Amino acid sequence: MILDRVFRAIYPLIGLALILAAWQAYTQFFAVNRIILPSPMDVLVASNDNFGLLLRHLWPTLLECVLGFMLAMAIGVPVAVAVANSQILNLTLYPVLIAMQSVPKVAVAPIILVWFGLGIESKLAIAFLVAFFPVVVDTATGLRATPKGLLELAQSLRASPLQVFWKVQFPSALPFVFAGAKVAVTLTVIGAVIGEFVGSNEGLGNLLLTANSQLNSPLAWAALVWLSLLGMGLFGAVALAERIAMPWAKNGGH
Amino acid sequence: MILDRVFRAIYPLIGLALILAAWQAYTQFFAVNRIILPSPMDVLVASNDNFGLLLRHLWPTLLECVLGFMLAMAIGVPVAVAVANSQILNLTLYPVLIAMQSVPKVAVAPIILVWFGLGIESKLAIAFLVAFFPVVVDTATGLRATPKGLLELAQSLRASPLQVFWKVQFPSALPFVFAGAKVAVTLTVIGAVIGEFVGSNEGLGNLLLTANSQLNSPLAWAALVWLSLLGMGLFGAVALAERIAMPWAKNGGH
Amino acid sequence: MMSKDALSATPTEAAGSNTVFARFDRVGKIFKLPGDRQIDALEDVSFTLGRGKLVGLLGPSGCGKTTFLRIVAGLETATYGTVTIEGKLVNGPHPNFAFVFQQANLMNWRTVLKNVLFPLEIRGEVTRASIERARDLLNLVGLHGFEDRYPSELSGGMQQRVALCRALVYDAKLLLMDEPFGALDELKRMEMHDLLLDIRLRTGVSVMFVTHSISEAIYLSDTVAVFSKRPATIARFIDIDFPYPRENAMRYEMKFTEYEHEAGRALGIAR
Amino acid sequence: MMSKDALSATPTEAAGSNTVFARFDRVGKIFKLPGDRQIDALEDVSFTLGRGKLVGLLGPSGCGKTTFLRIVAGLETATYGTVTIEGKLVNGPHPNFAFVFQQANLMNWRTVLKNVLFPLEIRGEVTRASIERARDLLNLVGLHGFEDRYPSELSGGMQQRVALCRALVYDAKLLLMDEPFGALDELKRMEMHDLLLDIRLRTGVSVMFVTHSISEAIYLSDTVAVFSKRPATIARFIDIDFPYPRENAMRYEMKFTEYEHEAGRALGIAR
Amino acid sequence: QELTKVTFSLDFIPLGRHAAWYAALGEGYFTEEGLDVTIIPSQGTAQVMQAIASNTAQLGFVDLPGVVLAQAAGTDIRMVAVNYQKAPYAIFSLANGANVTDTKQLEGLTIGSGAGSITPQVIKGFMKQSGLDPASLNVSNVAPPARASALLSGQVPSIEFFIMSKPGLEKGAKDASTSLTTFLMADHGLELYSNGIGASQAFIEAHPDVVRKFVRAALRGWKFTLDNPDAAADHQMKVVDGLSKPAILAEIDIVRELVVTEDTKKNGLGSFEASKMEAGLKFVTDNLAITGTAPSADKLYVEGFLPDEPVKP
Ligand SMILES: Nc1ncnc2c1ncn2[C@@H]1O[C@H](COP(=O)(O)OP(=O)(O)OP(=O)(O)O)[C@@H](O)[C@H]1O
Ligand SMILES: Nc1ncnc2c1ncn2[C@@H]1O[C@H](COP(=O)(O)OP(=O)(O)OP(=O)(O)O)[C@@H](O)[C@H]1O
Ligand SMILES: [Mg+2]
Ligand SMILES: [Mg+2]
Repeated sequence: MILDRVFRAIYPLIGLALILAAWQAYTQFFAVNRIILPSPMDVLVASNDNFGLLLRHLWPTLLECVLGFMLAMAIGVPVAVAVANSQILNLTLYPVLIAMQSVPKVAVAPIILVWFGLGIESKLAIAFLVAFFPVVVDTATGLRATPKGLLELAQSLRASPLQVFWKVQFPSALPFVFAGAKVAVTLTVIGAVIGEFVGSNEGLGNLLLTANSQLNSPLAWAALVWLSLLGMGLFGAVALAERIAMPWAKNGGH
Repeated sequence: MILDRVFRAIYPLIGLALILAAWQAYTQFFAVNRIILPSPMDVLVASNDNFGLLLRHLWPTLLECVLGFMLAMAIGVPVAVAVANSQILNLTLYPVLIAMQSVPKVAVAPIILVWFGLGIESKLAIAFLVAFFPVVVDTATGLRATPKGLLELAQSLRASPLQVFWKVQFPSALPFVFAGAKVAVTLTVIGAVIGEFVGSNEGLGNLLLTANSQLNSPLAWAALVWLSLLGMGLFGAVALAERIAMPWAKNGGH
Repeated sequence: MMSKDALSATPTEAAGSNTVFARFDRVGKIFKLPGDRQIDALEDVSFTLGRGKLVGLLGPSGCGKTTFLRIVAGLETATYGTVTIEGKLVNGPHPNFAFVFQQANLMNWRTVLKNVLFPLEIRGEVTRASIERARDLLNLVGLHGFEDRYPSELSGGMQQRVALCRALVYDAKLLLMDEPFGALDELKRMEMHDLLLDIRLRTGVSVMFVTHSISEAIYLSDTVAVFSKRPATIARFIDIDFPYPRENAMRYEMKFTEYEHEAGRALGIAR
Repeated sequence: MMSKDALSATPTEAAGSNTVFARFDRVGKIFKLPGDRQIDALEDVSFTLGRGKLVGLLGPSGCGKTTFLRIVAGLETATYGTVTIEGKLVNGPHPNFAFVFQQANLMNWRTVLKNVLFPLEIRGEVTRASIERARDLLNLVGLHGFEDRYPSELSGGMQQRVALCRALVYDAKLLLMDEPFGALDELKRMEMHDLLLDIRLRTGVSVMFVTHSISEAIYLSDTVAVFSKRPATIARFIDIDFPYPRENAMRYEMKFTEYEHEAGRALGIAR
Repeated sequence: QELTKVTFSLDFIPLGRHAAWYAALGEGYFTEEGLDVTIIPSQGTAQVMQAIASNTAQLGFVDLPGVVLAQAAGTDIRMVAVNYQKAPYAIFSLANGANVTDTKQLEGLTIGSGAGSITPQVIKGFMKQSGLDPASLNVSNVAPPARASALLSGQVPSIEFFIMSKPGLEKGAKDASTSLTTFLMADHGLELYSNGIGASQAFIEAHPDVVRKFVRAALRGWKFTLDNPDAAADHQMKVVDGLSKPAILAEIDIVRELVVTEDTKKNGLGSFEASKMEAGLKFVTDNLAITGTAPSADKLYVEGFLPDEPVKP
């Protein structure tokens, strides 16, 4: 058990170390211009020099991600239930969902700004839009994979649709709900950044854009790295929630 | 059966009609400025006037999507196999994957351009990057959900790892592979557009940007609508492939 | 032999009771297969089940026993014919039913105790007393100490016993069981028999159960119904003329062996 | 009574053969549970299985029969003790095994025929002849016409028969079966008995199978091994002194009833 | 004769303002110089600089502030010709809204601009230069695609764009039954060279003749465009999809204002003066947040690549 925990901490670090090593080697070996790709060292220095700045901009982005994710789950799961249980809703809703999904968010930003203004709402809207689809598709697939026997058991007990959902379909679909949640939570990072691109005065995405416009690549890449770490943290949180929520799946993990 | 097919055609149309109706009502009722949101009628007219143009730009985008999707599947599925079967690889690779996933593609586009040039390769790279993660997460989750008994059956027959994968895990995970594929294929549309934004002379994303820059909203929204339809078409193709690939899942569908 | 049901024009036979609990009238089921093919699973099954009676169903594998039970439970719709329970036409699951499926059908995310409590949760009847009852049942079927284990940690027979407890934990008026003791050793099986008879005596529940064990059917039932090959129809009713409570000793009586032979012949087993 | 195995210091008993096929030496299994708890499933199981012999395993539900069979198959590792097959220590599945699981364990995405052909595909032995053999087997177990159906369209007993065919379709040297006929009616069950004995006669396969039917164990086996309650160890070996091929009539012989009583006593059933 | 392959990066996706480059291509001026030119789009200053630094493009349409920043960031990109003699930074508002017509109105103004743009800093510099308090300007980050909507829907009272967006915005304002007010800072005293042809010092040193030929052909293209906007638009539309001719012509008309000045009438298109370069550098270093060390003025440009015979408009 203890060893297991050590492994869980060590291997991801190895993964990260591998990325860094490849990155350092590449910039060094090809003497890449800093403006195109700064070395990890440059980025580390920039990250250190601007620690306060980055931290200040981390919070709004984190908030957008978390709220956007919660919104995506809160709306995505019920939609998945509707879609999984009714063939008609399934056929009718999917075009709407796909339209929402496959439209480039940057392009619809104007109308989103008009609707939601320049505050956090517009970022939430975009984070939500980006994260929502995988939740629906994965959850719906999971719900549909509920063993027929268990549904019949619930049916034979005349469980209400809500009971069927909460006590049978949902727990049975949990691995897939979590798969959707994992994809979604990393997408909210992208969504938040897009939202900040579109209109915002704070957040790592905003900082990234500012640094980029000043051709301050090390700072821009520092923001990128922080965004990645944010993504990993959020993913890790969901994976942890999964382990806690599914004690019966011993080798659950991600 | 025939009725079923009619339903399958009618309900999505109802869904689309609903979007259009809401859109038309909104623009009409609030007398929205055409630059902010043109009415469906404006867009229809623009789409009709520029039909040849849109069609010409559809092909490169379609190609990018299809190839990017194939790439995402071709690489994502093996990665999922690695990750699902080895806890070590799982822990080591995930940070790398999440880093790739949660970094805003727009921001890393310059280095992608340096690596892949301005041709279709860079767009493929971005479409791939965007689509890849859901394939991995969903497929890995599906593979892990393979009934233990079937794995033991294969084990008792001393099936090779490749046989276990192809004959047991993969078919068993198919619903989830397809869930990942559906999310991925709609994401490739976004990926292709991002790629075209970053550097391209063709494609619907490029056209969208050009129209946008000229504040030619009807044409921009026409491009958006075409992109949505492209997304729906691609999604539909995957859903169809699913129905064909899984004849035993009678009410498979999406 | 059984008394004809006077109410019915078709040759139905009351399963040994004074008041009718359920009536099955020319129940039939045809499964449509792709390509215009079909499987006729049930054909014209007609009889009545008296209140508080215990009917054992025997029949060849694949003849349609499960299908019949599922139609009675409202989980499947008959292609033709009707099922009437307490005077009401069945067209979906109705209250106060309990179904023991052919597979244990446990929720792998719930512990043993929580699996047993599931029906009570659905019915909003989880109380300290009902939890106590669930624990008692688990003890009775020999699963003391396994309350907090997950189904994947149980043997096949243990899972089946959990499923049994789940059906017995609430007061159903009709208990439908599909090969409920199939995975148990003889000793456990006998214990379960006595448990079932005991519960039936105390609660007056009506029971229909499928089994492949002729002696089990005879030991437990008021009436044994033997199904024919597919499409299943009822080949023979055998009223079992032993009094309740039943004793293990009755298994060695001549009459018991005669019943066994009668059922065996109906099943086409030459002895 | 059986001859002691001279090679072993522990009291192992040969399952009735001249040449040894498999040897089990103080096999034990302890399942670790969360929170320092554990389940002792098997304890010191020792005996030898002669080549071409048929051993039936009886025992109370949850005692450890499935666990033992899984250890022999190399699907589970023993906590202590060793399994030796044809002189080789078992530490994983080895070739020429066939396992019939307690659950039918079919692939719902394959048709019945394709499910039966699965082992041949894995072993690269799909030929026109072997497909023919698969079809023949399906006919023998009474599934003619269901070759192209999916498992979800079959009854429980039909699924079990498919699983049986899947194990018989290739030439295994050792056949391990976990309650293979549990879901079949008596007639089908008898047909399966004769099918199994016939195959054993033709191929010389060694067989170990778990059953809860005392008479089935006696009818089929060279030796019946009765397991004790959990932790399972072997409570009793019963050599069955009937010649092969066996006749249905033997079921009514006095000796058969005596064996039944002996096994019943070992299982703790008072008759 | 073998043509030399050269890639030229625009500062943005191809729009009417870029007609001249396509005119040079279409009229065969580049071919006449022995060059095979590919024009690639980009998404702003940063990307042009990255394209040049990575040799994805050898030449680019770079702006002076961008060059200062790029050199501070460690590249050696310099300008060899200046096309936009006046900075195109404009502030748009609605006549019935903020209606910015005077520099003083910038004080306390809220403006929709981009975090991805240096313009806000230029505006602040301009305010300082004009004796106003730059801190009083409120900048709201609104991405370019959303900016017109933000103005027209009243989310922000003013926005910042290149002056070339004027025709499109005017149309939008008319739809909203109001009219657009345009405030071009260059008309109110902002002295800042903007875009021109740039390349890395390494390339300039290695291939001076290529640079010279490119500049000469490009300037001819500019002259052709100023003289024959219609034909230039046709050239561009042949290569670039999705552009409407009226839009191109409108942009060419606007660009004319930036390109044709007293200086260029005298010294020819693309010409520049060291003193103005120095003033530009000072403006940038004073007002833009620069990481790294700013270059000296003489490093911003290289003289001697303009045609011997000035191409006068
Ligand atoms: N994976 C596991 N984790 C923990 N305990 C287990 C596990 N598998 C089996 N057990 C325990 O081991 C014991 C023996 O189980 P096994 O399945 O071998 O019984 P069995 O003899 O086959 O019973 P049955 O006749 O009911 O199938 C049981 O008490 C069971 O709870
Ligand atoms: N969903 C289905 N689709 C098609 N055919 C089905 C379906 N369910 C059952 N059948 C067919 O109906 C027949 C009766 O099945 P049923 O499960 O009722 O048999 P059973 O009497 O319970 O058999 P067993 O004793 O083996 O469990 C079988 O031939 C089976 O193939
Ligand atoms: Mg059945
Ligand atoms: Mg078992």
